[in-house]
Amino acid sequence: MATAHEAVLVARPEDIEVLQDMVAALWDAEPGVGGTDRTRFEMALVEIFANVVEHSERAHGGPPVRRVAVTLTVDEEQVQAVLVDDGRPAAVDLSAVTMPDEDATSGRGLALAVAAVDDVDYQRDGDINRWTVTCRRTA
Amino acid sequence: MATAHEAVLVARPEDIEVLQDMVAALWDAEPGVGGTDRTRFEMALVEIFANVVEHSERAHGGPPVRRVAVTLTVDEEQVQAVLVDDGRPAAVDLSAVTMPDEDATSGRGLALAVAAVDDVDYQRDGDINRWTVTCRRTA
Amino acid sequence: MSDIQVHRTDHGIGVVTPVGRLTMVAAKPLTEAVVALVDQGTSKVVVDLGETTFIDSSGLGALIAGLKRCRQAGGDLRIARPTEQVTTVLRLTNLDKVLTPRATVDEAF
Amino acid sequence: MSDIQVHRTDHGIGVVTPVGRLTMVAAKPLTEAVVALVDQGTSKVVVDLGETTFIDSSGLGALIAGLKRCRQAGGDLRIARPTEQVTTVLRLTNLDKVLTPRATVDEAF
Ligand SMILES: Nc1ncnc2c1ncn2[C@@H]1O[C@H](COP(=O)(O)OP(=O)(O)O)[C@@H](O)[C@H]1O
Ligand SMILES: Nc1ncnc2c1ncn2[C@@H]1O[C@H](COP(=O)(O)OP(=O)(O)O)[C@@H](O)[C@H]1O
Repeated sequence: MATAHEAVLVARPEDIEVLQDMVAALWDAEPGVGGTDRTRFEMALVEIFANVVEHSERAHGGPPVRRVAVTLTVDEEQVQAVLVDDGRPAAVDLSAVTMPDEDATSGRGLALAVAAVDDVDYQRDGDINRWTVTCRRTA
Repeated sequence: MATAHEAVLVARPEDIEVLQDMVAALWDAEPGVGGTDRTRFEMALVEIFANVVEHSERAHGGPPVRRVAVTLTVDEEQVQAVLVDDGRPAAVDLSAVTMPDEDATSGRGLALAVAAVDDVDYQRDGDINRWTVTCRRTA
Repeated sequence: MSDIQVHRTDHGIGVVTPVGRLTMVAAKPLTEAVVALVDQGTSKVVVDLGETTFIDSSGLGALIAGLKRCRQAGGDLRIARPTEQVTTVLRLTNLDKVLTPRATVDEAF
Repeated sequence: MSDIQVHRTDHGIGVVTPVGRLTMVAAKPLTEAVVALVDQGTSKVVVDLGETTFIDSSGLGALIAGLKRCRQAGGDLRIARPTEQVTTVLRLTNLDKVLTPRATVDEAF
């Protein structure tokens, strides 16, 4: 049995709250997901959404009208999030992301997402960006 | 006949000046390089150096002690710059870099470098980053 | 969204308590609260994370920015009462050395 | 490094003249000069690029930031006397529509 929750958010900081409320609702619907998996999934998802927000702010500068379609799914194997937006391509190479030094005040977002879950994937697909966060369920 | 100019700069904004003085000295030594080629080479080189500076500031936060070895070469075919530093990998995909909207106040650096010259290449090579800017000489 | 509470102990230690989620939304107010304490002469600061339900990389960045400010002024910033999520994030970002959690606010200094 | 000169014309137009190279080093002072003019009530600003030997993406970002500030205040920011390098950069970054160069400072408004 699989559960899917969907929403369209706006690429702005305030909508991180909406996303996290959505995640809380997902756990209510799927109480079987373990605490560690919940934590690492939410951490990675928040970082990827924040990256879309921050990157779209940096790239466009104008008011944040860009939409992000979010789909969260849970099945027996894994918890997964797919984020789709229609902004510029993200010119980032996820396989090369590393954690900055202790004294850095930024730059940890993508590295934390990659460290937290089993897979973070980015694809440019025609005019859209698709980010996929996959967390395999542990016992 | 090929000319090579070398220097070790510090990854900090002030050293953009040193880099540009170095470029001016290169043109003095190679008066045959055309005006258009001079302009587009200098533009791309300044953007790549600035990206190293900005990225190392963002990633490390501490005082900018990172060094950048710069080699500028001119031969009959091309003008080339190689920048080597020992910082964290740059997790950037140059093939996916695009120009931001008109109203963006940042994010044009790499796109401008790519647009200005014939090739901009980034390689992680063991512990070092190597950026190569290549401008084929036009008549 | 996080609400940032600030007070000073009888021993002159600043205590900053972010309540709720500490993400991009609340990161700047947190740094500002620490900077304000240091500017007022309080450079030993404890961030009490006991009420912080979730922290992200922006929240960590704000803690590091606050830590730097405190140390510049001859003080320090320490964290207390981290939840399991905070502990996990500190480990994944290699920040558990520079931000070693204390069990209580009183033990921090 | 660029030196930023500022004056106001008899017609109440602000004229900002960056002298030398306009890169990361001078980008912030340029934006600040424009913001200061707007704050003092001068929201029509010409940036005279006749003495600007080189501009990079940071310099362009500063011009766009200044342009936004002027427009917010009901004015505008225009550029005059671009060198060939400036013209090339504007074309490569698709900014020649939003920052259309004028031949002289007087023609800008
Ligand atoms: N202009 C750039 N040049 C090289 N690498 C970059 C550039 N911009 C971003 N990166 C890479 O992207 C990552 C930063 O992403 P992120 O963690 O979201 O940082 P931040 O939180 O500061 O936005 C880093 O791994 C960095 O290597
Ligand atoms: N965290 C990130 N996520 C996605 N893309 C990023 C990230 N950071 C940087 N980029 C990409 O890197 C490029 C920005 O580099 P650059 O031109 O140096 O911008 P800036 O001048 O703002 O540093 C953009 O093309 C952007 O797509």
